[in-house]
Amino acid sequence: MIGFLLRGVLRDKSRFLFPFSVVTIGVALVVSLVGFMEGVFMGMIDMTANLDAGHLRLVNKPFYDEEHLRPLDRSLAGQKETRVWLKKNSPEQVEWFPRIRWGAILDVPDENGETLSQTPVVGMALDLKTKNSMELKRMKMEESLVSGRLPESPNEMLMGDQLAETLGVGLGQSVTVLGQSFDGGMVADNYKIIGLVKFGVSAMDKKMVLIDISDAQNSFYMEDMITDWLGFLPPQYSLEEYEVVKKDMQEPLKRWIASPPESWAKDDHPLLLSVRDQQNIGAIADKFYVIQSFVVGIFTFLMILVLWNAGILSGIHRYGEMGLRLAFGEPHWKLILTLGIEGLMVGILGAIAGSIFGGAYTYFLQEVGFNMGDNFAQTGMMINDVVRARLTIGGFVQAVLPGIFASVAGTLVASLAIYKRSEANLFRELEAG
Amino acid sequence: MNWDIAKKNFYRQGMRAFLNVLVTALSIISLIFMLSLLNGFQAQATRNLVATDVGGGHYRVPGFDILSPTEWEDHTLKPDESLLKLSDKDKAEVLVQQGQLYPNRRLYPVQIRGVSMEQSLLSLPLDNLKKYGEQIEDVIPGVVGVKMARKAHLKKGDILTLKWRDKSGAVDARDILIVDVGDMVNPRVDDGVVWLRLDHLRSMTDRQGEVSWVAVRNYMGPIDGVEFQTVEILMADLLALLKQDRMNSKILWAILMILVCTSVFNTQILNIFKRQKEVGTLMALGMEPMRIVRIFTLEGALAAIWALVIAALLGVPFFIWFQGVGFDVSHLSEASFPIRETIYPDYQPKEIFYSLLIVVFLVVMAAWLPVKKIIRLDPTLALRGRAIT
Amino acid sequence: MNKNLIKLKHVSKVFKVGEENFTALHDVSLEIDSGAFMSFVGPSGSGKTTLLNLIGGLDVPTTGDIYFKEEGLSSMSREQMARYRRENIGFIFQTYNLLPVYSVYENVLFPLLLNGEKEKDVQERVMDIVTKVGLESQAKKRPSQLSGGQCQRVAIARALVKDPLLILADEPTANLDSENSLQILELMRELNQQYQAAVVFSTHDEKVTRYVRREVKLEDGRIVSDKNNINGIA
Amino acid sequence: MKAAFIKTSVVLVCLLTLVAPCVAEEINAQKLLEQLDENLWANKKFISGRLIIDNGRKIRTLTQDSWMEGATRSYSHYKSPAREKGTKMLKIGGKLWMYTPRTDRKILIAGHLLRQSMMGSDLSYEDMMEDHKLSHAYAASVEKMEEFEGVQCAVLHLVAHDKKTTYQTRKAWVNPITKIVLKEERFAKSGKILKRILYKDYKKIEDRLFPHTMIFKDLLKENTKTTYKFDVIQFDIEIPARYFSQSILKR
Repeated sequence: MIGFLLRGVLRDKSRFLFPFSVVTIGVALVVSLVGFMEGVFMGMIDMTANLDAGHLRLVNKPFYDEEHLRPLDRSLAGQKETRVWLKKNSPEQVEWFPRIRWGAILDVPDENGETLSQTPVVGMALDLKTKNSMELKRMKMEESLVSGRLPESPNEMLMGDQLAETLGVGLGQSVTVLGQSFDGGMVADNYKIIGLVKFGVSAMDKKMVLIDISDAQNSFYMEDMITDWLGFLPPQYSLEEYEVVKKDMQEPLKRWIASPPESWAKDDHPLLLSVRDQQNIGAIADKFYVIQSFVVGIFTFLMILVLWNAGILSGIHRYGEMGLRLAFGEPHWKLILTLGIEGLMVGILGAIAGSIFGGAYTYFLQEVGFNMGDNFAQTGMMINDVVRARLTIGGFVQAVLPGIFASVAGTLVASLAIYKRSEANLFRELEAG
Repeated sequence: MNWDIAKKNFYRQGMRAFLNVLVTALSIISLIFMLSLLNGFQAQATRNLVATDVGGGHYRVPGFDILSPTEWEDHTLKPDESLLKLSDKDKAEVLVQQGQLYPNRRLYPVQIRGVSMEQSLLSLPLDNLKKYGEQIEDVIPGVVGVKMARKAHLKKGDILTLKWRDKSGAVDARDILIVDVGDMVNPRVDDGVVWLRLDHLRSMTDRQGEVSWVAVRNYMGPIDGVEFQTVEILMADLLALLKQDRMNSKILWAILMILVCTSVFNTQILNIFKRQKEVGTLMALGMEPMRIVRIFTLEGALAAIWALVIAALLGVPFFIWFQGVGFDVSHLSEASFPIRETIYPDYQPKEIFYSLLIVVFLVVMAAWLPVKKIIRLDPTLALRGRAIT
Repeated sequence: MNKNLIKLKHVSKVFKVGEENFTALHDVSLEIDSGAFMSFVGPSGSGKTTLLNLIGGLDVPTTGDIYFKEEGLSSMSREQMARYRRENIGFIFQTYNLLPVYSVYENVLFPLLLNGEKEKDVQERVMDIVTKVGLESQAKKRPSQLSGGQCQRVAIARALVKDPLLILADEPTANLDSENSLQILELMRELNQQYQAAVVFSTHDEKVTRYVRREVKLEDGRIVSDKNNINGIA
Repeated sequence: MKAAFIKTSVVLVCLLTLVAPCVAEEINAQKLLEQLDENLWANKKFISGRLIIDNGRKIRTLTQDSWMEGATRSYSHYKSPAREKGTKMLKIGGKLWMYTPRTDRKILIAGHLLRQSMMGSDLSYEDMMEDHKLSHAYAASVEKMEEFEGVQCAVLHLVAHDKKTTYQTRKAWVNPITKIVLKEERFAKSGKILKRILYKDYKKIEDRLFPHTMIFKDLLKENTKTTYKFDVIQFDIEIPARYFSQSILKR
């Protein structure tokens, strides 16, 4: 029966093509739309998470309180022990990466090694040397590299391209980091600029340098110490799920603090934060989802409307057929049932096609993005210059379900018109048509 | 008569016509809303920036860069006479210096910003500073913003040490009394900023008569020794961001309009399909095909016209209500936007007019495209309902 | 009177059906006088509807010429054709083809408005003719509320109201029962006499042929006979 | 390096040593300062000492050798801990350079960097950069007599002549009998106290009483202090000329 119906549906252009294309377009639009909105929003969240906040973040409270100073003397000791603890007390999907946020003065020498200029920089240290590490992927290191390469040897540095331009330094040049070590001692260490990066985040491209975490620990004398642990969940986890993980970890954390490792200073007190807790992302996220569901709602509504029209249209095309089938003795309800099934089939086919088109387009936007660089060049905010869409399961669900529903609902609403017609009328129209 | 027949036909569609209208109306409302909210946002952000910092632009000491604190001390001067003779409501002298605050005896680098107490160009919550005299008594009165107070754990009445350098480079430090924690509205003059009386800051740093910039109400033309920075330059980052937001919301809206137009287009196709006999009849009665197209287009356009009416009926009360309630964006002020807790949409008649024009145009186009083929319709086939299949 | 209203000279009409050509009319020449009351008779597919459509300016011949009062229709633009129909021709269809959104009165009024009349100027005239077709009491009803016979009366009124020189009626009685058919024919005869409008039917209805004064028989697109009907009731 | 602290202390110590015969009744503070400078800065000195820096969370100890000539030249060489070993600081006139073997570079300490804490201590690089004789930089007067750690001290009030002098006022607690300084305070222009230095463990070296411990405290910060202990002090030694040339700033 289904196969029979399907054959009918596929052969009849007017019965199939129009509603099919409407569902396809509708689903494709919603997939792209949700992808676009998610992309803009999650792009911001992820940018913040990847570069700065993590999905989860374990940080020493004394450090967090004075983050603006980047007080390395408030770092958390016991890196190895902490790693073990984190592994043990968090779900296994969470990957933890150590980071060091530091700040220092960068001394640029002239060709004689005399100080040419000095400028304060913001520094981040992370694992840059493990090939193909998630950390590199997360930071999109390879893609962000404008020239040069990633660090391989000790004391190699990546520099924001705009910063390099301001300082007038280039690849291969050696610069000296002047700062304070963990215990307040003086740090002076040479780094060779081996790569220029452009994250598209002006705040970073203008101010930031990146070094490997082992180099940082070496330079700043932070043996077995870091300032931050960033925890990342796989992409399919939502913002809400970060909260759950965070909540589940609070109890063990309390116990841990109650009997702290020996390496900790007496006022050390690790805090566990989620990305929501930082930079007010929680409130922004809440509002975003309200707006998103509102937009998707309007879309679904519109799609039903369009499909309703399409249903009526195909219904009219088929008055004759309907009359004939009624004449053959098919009851009304069965007629409507088959129409419903046809609607479902068109809906499913349309949803598949729409998912493919919308998905492909969204994928394209996700991979390529479209550059709004000029607008952001000077904003200095944590927003990416390139807006990318994001393909999510949620996006498909939000598009496919309404698409199929709209198709069925549209057909059924339209079929009510047929239901109301008498056999005789349908027959006459069969003759006339 | 075209109008009459179009109208009657339009109403005959019943529910579907209404839903088309409703959706179009909602699209119109959402467009106006989005744009107005952004306007409101921009207007408020601009107003706040202008009111707290930018004024009508700055006459700045050349080379002064707010992002290079270590160089602030090297970029001050005594402003030109022509600036000084401006009235206090047309100018505000501002001196910015680097300092170190010691809340809980931990170092906190701050921007010390002195502004003249007489000025009324900038509106800042510095009333409590005005009560103090020109001479510094035993403590320096200072005001910090809410955000700064939270970050540095300060409250009204706190006394803590402020350290700075005077013009000669001598180190100086005194106790500062937080006489008020004010709502600065603009995070840029809140975060990491300690506000002092200009006369106090000048005497503290031994910079009598000096400024980092003079904010003015109106551009005065070029003045020797200082360079003018326009409001646009001073607000460049915010304006760029808003441009981005506008673009994003336009993309959303464009997609929405595509669907609206698809719906109207689709309705029209249905219309001519269902009514081709009628079209044939009208032709037989001697109506010119162009006129039939006009009627059908008009029918489709009625969706737009009614949408305008519905949008007005639903939208106006909504907008009025919203104007009273506002949109809570307290989260944004955390994220360094110069915005208060609530923004109110700013409805701009011209913009709304153009938006409506676009909507009507698009809908009319969507109504016209499918019916324009009526011109080429064979009346004999149309009469038999076989012209379009 | 008796002057040629319509003149067809060697008119042929060829339709493309799929890949093949179908000749609906073969070299038809014919004249229709003012005030005629005549019919085209023939089996289904004999070309009578095509002939009516050509005369009515709804279609154009493949070859040959049609003249309306010596004026060639083939040289007219679409707009001029529309004007020609509007001013001179009244159509009556088998399926009535009333405008569903309008009342009886409005449907009849419609052609006058198309001709640029003001409603208040012609109100009386419209009501007159509505009364004449016996629908005075139904004037405010919509077509969907009327019976078939009543609908056809409206169509007649609509065709007549603008005082056309020619009324083309394509199987006007096909959808009606005998009684209604007779009433309609009777009505048309009366009106033909009263208004002096030529009426051309296409039909295969015996009842109709009994009424007309002239009967043109068509077969396979050719005129096979053209004779005056001295027995015609008219 | 450490020249500054030493200088300050030595100035005061020498001052006291010299003026000791004059006794306490009629102390000409300004004259004492001048005599002190004359005596002090003529000297070439060598000091080997330990710098103990307590930042409130951790205590670090650095050892260094310093050579000084007058007020304007000094050269310090760090010997431990391992990571500071080989770090050199050279002051010539108004300029300060640092050399670290790790970077193998000489870095000019200037501008903003000068105000930063030196080696995490309670002293800034700027504190070290003082190159004025005290008697030139300050006008001295006896403020009062006050007991400090059981000793009746003259409290000298020093006021800077030049507005550019970092600390516009200082106070020194001087034992008028032993002619040693026990405590010094440095003030902001406003008179707010910023730093306190305690001088302890006075021992006699070549007829001079010289402190072997100095404790510096930045009073704006909490729980921090820097202790300087002198293990070897030599006066009037020969200093190789290359010590005060930039060429020393290499491995």
